[in-house]
Amino acid sequence: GCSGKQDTKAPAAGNLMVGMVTDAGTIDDKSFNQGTWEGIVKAGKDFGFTPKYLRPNGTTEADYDKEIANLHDAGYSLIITPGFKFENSIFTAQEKYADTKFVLLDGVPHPGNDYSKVKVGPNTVSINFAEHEAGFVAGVAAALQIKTGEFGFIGGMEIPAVQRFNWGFQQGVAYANAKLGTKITLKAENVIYQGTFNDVAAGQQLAAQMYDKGVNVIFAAAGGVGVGVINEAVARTKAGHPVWVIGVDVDQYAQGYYDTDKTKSVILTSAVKCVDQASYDMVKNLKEGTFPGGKTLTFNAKNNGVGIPATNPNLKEDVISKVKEVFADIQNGKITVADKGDGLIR
Amino acid sequence: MEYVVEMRDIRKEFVGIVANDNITLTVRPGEIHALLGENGAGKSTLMSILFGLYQPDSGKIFIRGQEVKITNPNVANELGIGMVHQHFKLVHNFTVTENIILGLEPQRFGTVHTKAASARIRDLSRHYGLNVDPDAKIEDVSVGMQQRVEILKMLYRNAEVLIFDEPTAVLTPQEITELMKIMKNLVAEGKSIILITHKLKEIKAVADRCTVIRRGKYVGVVDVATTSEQKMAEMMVGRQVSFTVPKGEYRPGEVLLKVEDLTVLNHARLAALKEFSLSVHAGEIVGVAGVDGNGQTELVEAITGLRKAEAGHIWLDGQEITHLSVRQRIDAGLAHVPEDRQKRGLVLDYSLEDNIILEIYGRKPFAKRRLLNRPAIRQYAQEVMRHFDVRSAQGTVTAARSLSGGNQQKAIIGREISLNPRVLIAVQPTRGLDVGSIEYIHKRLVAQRDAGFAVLLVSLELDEILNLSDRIAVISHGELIGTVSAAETNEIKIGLMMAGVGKEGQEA
Amino acid sequence: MWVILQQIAPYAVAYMIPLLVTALGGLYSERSGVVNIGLEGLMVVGSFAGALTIATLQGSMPSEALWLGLLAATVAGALFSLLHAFASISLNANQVISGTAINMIAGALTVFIARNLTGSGNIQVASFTRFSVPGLSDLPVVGKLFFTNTYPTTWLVLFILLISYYVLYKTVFGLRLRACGEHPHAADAAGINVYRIRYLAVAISGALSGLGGAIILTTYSGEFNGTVFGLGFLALAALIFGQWKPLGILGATAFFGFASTIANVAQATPVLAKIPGVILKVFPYVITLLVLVLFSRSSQPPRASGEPFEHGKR
Amino acid sequence: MNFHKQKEVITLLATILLGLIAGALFMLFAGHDPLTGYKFLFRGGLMSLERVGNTLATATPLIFTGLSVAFAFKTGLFNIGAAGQMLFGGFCATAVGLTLPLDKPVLLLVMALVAMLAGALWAALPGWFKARFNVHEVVSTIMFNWIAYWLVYYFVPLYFKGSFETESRNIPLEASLRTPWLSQMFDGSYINIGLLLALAAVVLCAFLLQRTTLGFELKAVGFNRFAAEYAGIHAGRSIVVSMMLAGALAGLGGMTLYCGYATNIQIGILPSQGIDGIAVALLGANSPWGVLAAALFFGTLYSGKGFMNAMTSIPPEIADTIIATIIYFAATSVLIEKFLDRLWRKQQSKEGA
Ligand SMILES: Nc1ncnc2c1ncn2[C@@H]1O[C@H](COP(=O)(O)OP(=O)(O)OP(=O)(O)O)[C@@H](O)[C@H]1O
Ligand SMILES: Nc1ncnc2c1ncn2[C@@H]1O[C@H](COP(=O)(O)OP(=O)(O)OP(=O)(O)O)[C@@H](O)[C@H]1O
Ligand SMILES: [Mg+2]
Ligand SMILES: [Mg+2]
Repeated sequence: GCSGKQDTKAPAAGNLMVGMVTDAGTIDDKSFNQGTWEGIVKAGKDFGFTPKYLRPNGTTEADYDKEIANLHDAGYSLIITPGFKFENSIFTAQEKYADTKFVLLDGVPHPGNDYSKVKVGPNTVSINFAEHEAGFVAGVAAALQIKTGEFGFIGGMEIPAVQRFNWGFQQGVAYANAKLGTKITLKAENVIYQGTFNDVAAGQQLAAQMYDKGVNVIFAAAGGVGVGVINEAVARTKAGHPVWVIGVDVDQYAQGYYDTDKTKSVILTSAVKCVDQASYDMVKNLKEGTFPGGKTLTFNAKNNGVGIPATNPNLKEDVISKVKEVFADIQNGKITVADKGDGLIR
Repeated sequence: MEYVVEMRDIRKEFVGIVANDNITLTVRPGEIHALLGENGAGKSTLMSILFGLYQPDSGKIFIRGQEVKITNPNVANELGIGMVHQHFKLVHNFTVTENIILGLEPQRFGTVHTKAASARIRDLSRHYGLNVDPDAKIEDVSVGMQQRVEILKMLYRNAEVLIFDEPTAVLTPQEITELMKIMKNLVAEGKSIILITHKLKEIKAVADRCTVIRRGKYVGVVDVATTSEQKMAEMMVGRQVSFTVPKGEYRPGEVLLKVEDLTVLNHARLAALKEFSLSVHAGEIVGVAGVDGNGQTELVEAITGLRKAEAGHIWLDGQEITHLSVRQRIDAGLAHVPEDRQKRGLVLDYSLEDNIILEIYGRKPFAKRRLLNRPAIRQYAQEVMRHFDVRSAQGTVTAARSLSGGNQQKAIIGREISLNPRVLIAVQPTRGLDVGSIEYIHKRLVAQRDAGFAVLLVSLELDEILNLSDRIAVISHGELIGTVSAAETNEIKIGLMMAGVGKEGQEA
Repeated sequence: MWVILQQIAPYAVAYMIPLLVTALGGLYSERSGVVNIGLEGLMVVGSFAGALTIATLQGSMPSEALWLGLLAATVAGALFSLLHAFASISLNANQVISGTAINMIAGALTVFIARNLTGSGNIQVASFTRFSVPGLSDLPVVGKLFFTNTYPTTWLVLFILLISYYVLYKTVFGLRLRACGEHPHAADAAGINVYRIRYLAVAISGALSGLGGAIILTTYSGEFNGTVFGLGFLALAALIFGQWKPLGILGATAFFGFASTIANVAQATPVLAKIPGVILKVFPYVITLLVLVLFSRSSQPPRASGEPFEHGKR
Repeated sequence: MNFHKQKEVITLLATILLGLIAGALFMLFAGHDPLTGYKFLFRGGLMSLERVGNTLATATPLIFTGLSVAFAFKTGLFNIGAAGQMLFGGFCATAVGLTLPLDKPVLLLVMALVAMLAGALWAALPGWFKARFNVHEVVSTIMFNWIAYWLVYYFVPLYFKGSFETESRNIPLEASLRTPWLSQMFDGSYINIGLLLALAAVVLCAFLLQRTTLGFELKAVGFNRFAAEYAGIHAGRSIVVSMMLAGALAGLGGMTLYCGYATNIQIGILPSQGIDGIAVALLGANSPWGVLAAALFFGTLYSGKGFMNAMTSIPPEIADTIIATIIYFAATSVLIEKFLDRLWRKQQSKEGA
């Protein structure tokens, strides 16, 4: 999990102005936007400022530009934007507003479609996540817990971050089968991108199809579609046919409660990327004068920037300790997880 | 109790117009009381007040001697007043029974209990000789039958005072006779009837007394038996009326409009006009007589191009126009005064001038290269308005909507005649107009004939047909029953033919 | 194919039910002579009121909260629809415009309030538990199709369908309501208060739409976020597709339910995966258009639907 | 100005004022200061040249969809399908822009033509269904919206995939409606020559409706289809033509959205400007100039609300709420008119006395 050194409390001083522009979806999407925002909110508590988020009118570059300009004109000095869709906007904004700091999560600033002209300005930090490593670990953990069974994957739209989760997941399952003695099948027909991040009904229907065909565990990296998947799993588990979901982005355990006491959940584990950690760290760095402007950071296993939550009642002790070993192997380079889909299903 | 209904000094004002100006009406028990007045005189308004649809601004109403406030139709019902409206108020896809019980439905466990009701309706129908099937759907029965449903509606509600608002306008002479018999039955049973009609003959035939109103004002009440038709007409209009129009000599020329074996389908895709043939010569007015809904609309729409001809041919001035568009027919010399001036004849939201060029806006000089030429349009419109005495508040830019009915109709007639048509089709050209306007429009139609053009006159008013036409074609159930010379026929003969009896006397 | 149908049936039904109840709402309104294009907005209002109620109560009374949420949604929908009723019945405003305004107000206002209450536009709530109807679910054929994995709300809505059929065609209120939609002046002359009937009908349409929105919330969506994904408009289409008749609407919504579910799960179903996704996705819309093209000529919308009524005018 | 014209303008202003007052009440209820809110709302839309440019750019597609809806309305049709028409038109324009290697002026011309044709096609079918088969255009245009949505959804990744599955490649500079001179004039705003097209469209629509025989025919059909048919105007054809013109306007609006305001086309989104166009048309009383004014007003609100949100804690949805309330007041403007009538009559009787 995200186990950075969050306990260092800086003295509340100065008025830090930190703002965020959300990507498509709302601030409490239980994943990307929310994670980023929670990091900022926590920083706000720790460092004594009131953060602000703006939700753009649409998802075009112009809409993003507008909200960035609004935050800038309102005096915000650090603007955090989650999502590759901000790449072009940050590319222009970092020059236009040289007095403002930018953090771009999940992308690199560049003009148009031209990735040969990537430029991270001196006032910008670009942060990427090794989602494939998170997917890998989650895959291994789930495989170890289930041992024999069938897995599935439901993605939202086919964008790089989601793809990397998927690819890592497939490698993780394969690794567990090959090296750890599990017998998990992952059929091509059960690896699916639903195509939106908000069609709850479709998420539920797809999940139902997979569960009906004998899938026990679905890895849902799909925003609102994932909500549908979890709803379906909860419904089935409540009805006495337990099935599992692997959550995404943040620890989604609390999304999957199926008992009235809210202790038991269908979330077997979650493939976590520490966006909250990333946004928190950047605020902290700025506060402390160590803002790594101009750098491209990668949050991966090595720096504990991705992984699975440290605890989950659904995972047995031995599974957890075994996963720890695997995770360590990734950290020390014994296992490398490819961030490409070559040779994999989709 | 001298009067069952007593309306004293009733006044009702609508925005800008006093529809009833201190009118008094008294009805005795067991009498048929006629209410006579021009169109727009305020008859329907007065009856709507009696029936509770409107509230009078001032005046008093007594029913059986008791002063009452009739705040809505339910109160009227309770007082035993029923009304058959000028336009039937029947739900087309309900059964007869459902229509009759609407508003006071018998219930059982919350459901509508139609069985008992339809039995009672059957009884009533038999008792008064109405011959109505309680389970038939309204859309499936004839207009005459619908009227009898309206009558049953009143009887079902135990009405003692029955109001008939122009009940005969939609009936054949035979159905009218039938209706009068029914009315007599009703008064014989002790009911009282208020009868609105424009037809003096009908008043003469059934009514005991007659109240005359003019332009919203009370003129007087007369004993029908001792008053002549001429006298009543003068009371109604306020001056001497001539019932005839001076016409030039009848000198028919070449055939200008020829219809041959025309078959036309109606909305329900049934043949509404069956192998119909007719020709109209230059210099003559041919009247088409028939009960409403017997194929007149389809005939006119087929000739004007608004409806497809299923079979048969139409010639205009020697040119076959069967498959031409509406516009091409207009350009070929056809003009049409439509039946419903507000639905078809005018774009009410357009100005008067735009309405006057409604068919010719694309012609020079009104348009050049598809751009409208306002000055030319305005000048033309002014001329038409001057010629045809169209009066409006703001000249040519007045919205057609704000014109009075008569002026609307005059504008249409002016527009059509100004097209210089070879053939003019006029459908119900004087419906809803007062006598002055009627006289004027009749003169214009005759002038068109005298100038050597053809006029096809379709009307439900037999008097109008008989007065204006040179020849009369009678239509029934979509078939031509026969064509007769106006000079050699009369209302009774035509009426028989309208009922489908051929001119030779046999069933057609 | 049969297996697929069996598998998707519960989900197709779950998708269809909110559509069905909303279209039934539209039926009341249109049959009384008022076009209600604001169904979408009324569903949003229902979803919002339901979410708010459930979120507030689910801590203290978890078992009743959901039902109270549905109740709140019904009431809220009915109240909100009075805006439409006022404009289109009392003021004789253009009914389509008024309905559009309803849609816009609902979308904006609910999210505005939600934002003020929760800081974001979303409210998440628990869902109903599915169950298989004891006994019936073992029936051959239909058991698996219709009695397995059902939501309680499904039976509620089917019950409403039955009641609606009864109300519209058997009761005094239904007779009067239909008369108002066909010939309000006839109803007026029969002493029926056309305004009152129409107000009631619009309020019922609001109540049922609100319920529809809340059913989406408490079955498959689980959160309020200011939209019902265009289902209100689809319900309107189903109403016309279903020829303004309860059973027709049942058929139309069932068609939408199954067609869209098939399109959604096609990817995960080898037989269907061969068909290009775009074809499956546009299928329901194209079929609807086809059906409308085939039947609109002969279709009989309530005659006075969309026409303002003025007491006493002839 | 006669009383009726005056009444129209006063009603419009009163409607807006009431909407703003309602918005203020909502703000008060939610515990915010409305004056501050409005101050920042309008400053957000107008306080700098760049922001004015952005406001104009935001208004540009709204002018088109507003005209589209208004035009159809004039002829008695309710075009709820502007969204689909603009999506399809914009998609086809983008496709051309990404495919044809032409010089900027020629390319833009071709794209505009294609956008109009595509939008026209997308509206012509519902129009034809209405004219020929009596299919209600509200339902059919909604269906066409979704069909356009799914076509774009599948064809963009298939043929024009950009960096990601979810969007097309960025259009080249030659295919963009943005021009350096205009952007510079407005301090680097993303205003584009779509605005000029929109202004031209306003003038053309006004001219078409008021001065041409075509406008005469279309309006006649809109006011009274039966009378138009009686006068020899082909009502069915007019309905199709009018829908096509409405669709062409929306299609062109789509081009200004995807090739001017935006730089590529994204899948999975039905442009909100389609529905907003209804609001614009309603507020603008369906007159082209009214549409222009309404679109500029809405543009200001849309473009200013983010700044208000940044400066205060008022949720930006207040702008949508205000717009929605204004539309409701527009729908119920009978009340305002009645009130004005009464005032007028009172005044007259005073003058008479
Ligand atoms: N609701 C109304 N609003 C305004 N004016 C009205 C209304 N109803 C009737 N009028 C006007 O009041 C006058 C009297 O109308 P009314 O219908 O009572 O005449 P009528 O004698 O029944 O005529 P007809 O012979 O045509 O039936 C007419 O000038 C008519 O235009
Ligand atoms: N709906 C209306 N809106 C505005 N003015 C109206 C309306 N109906 C009637 N009027 C006005 O009321 C007056 C009387 O109308 P009505 O149709 O009864 O005329 P009329 O007395 O029958 O005259 P005419 O002999 O021309 O038919 C006219 O001046 C007309 O302009
Ligand atoms: Mg009358
Ligand atoms: Mg008159």
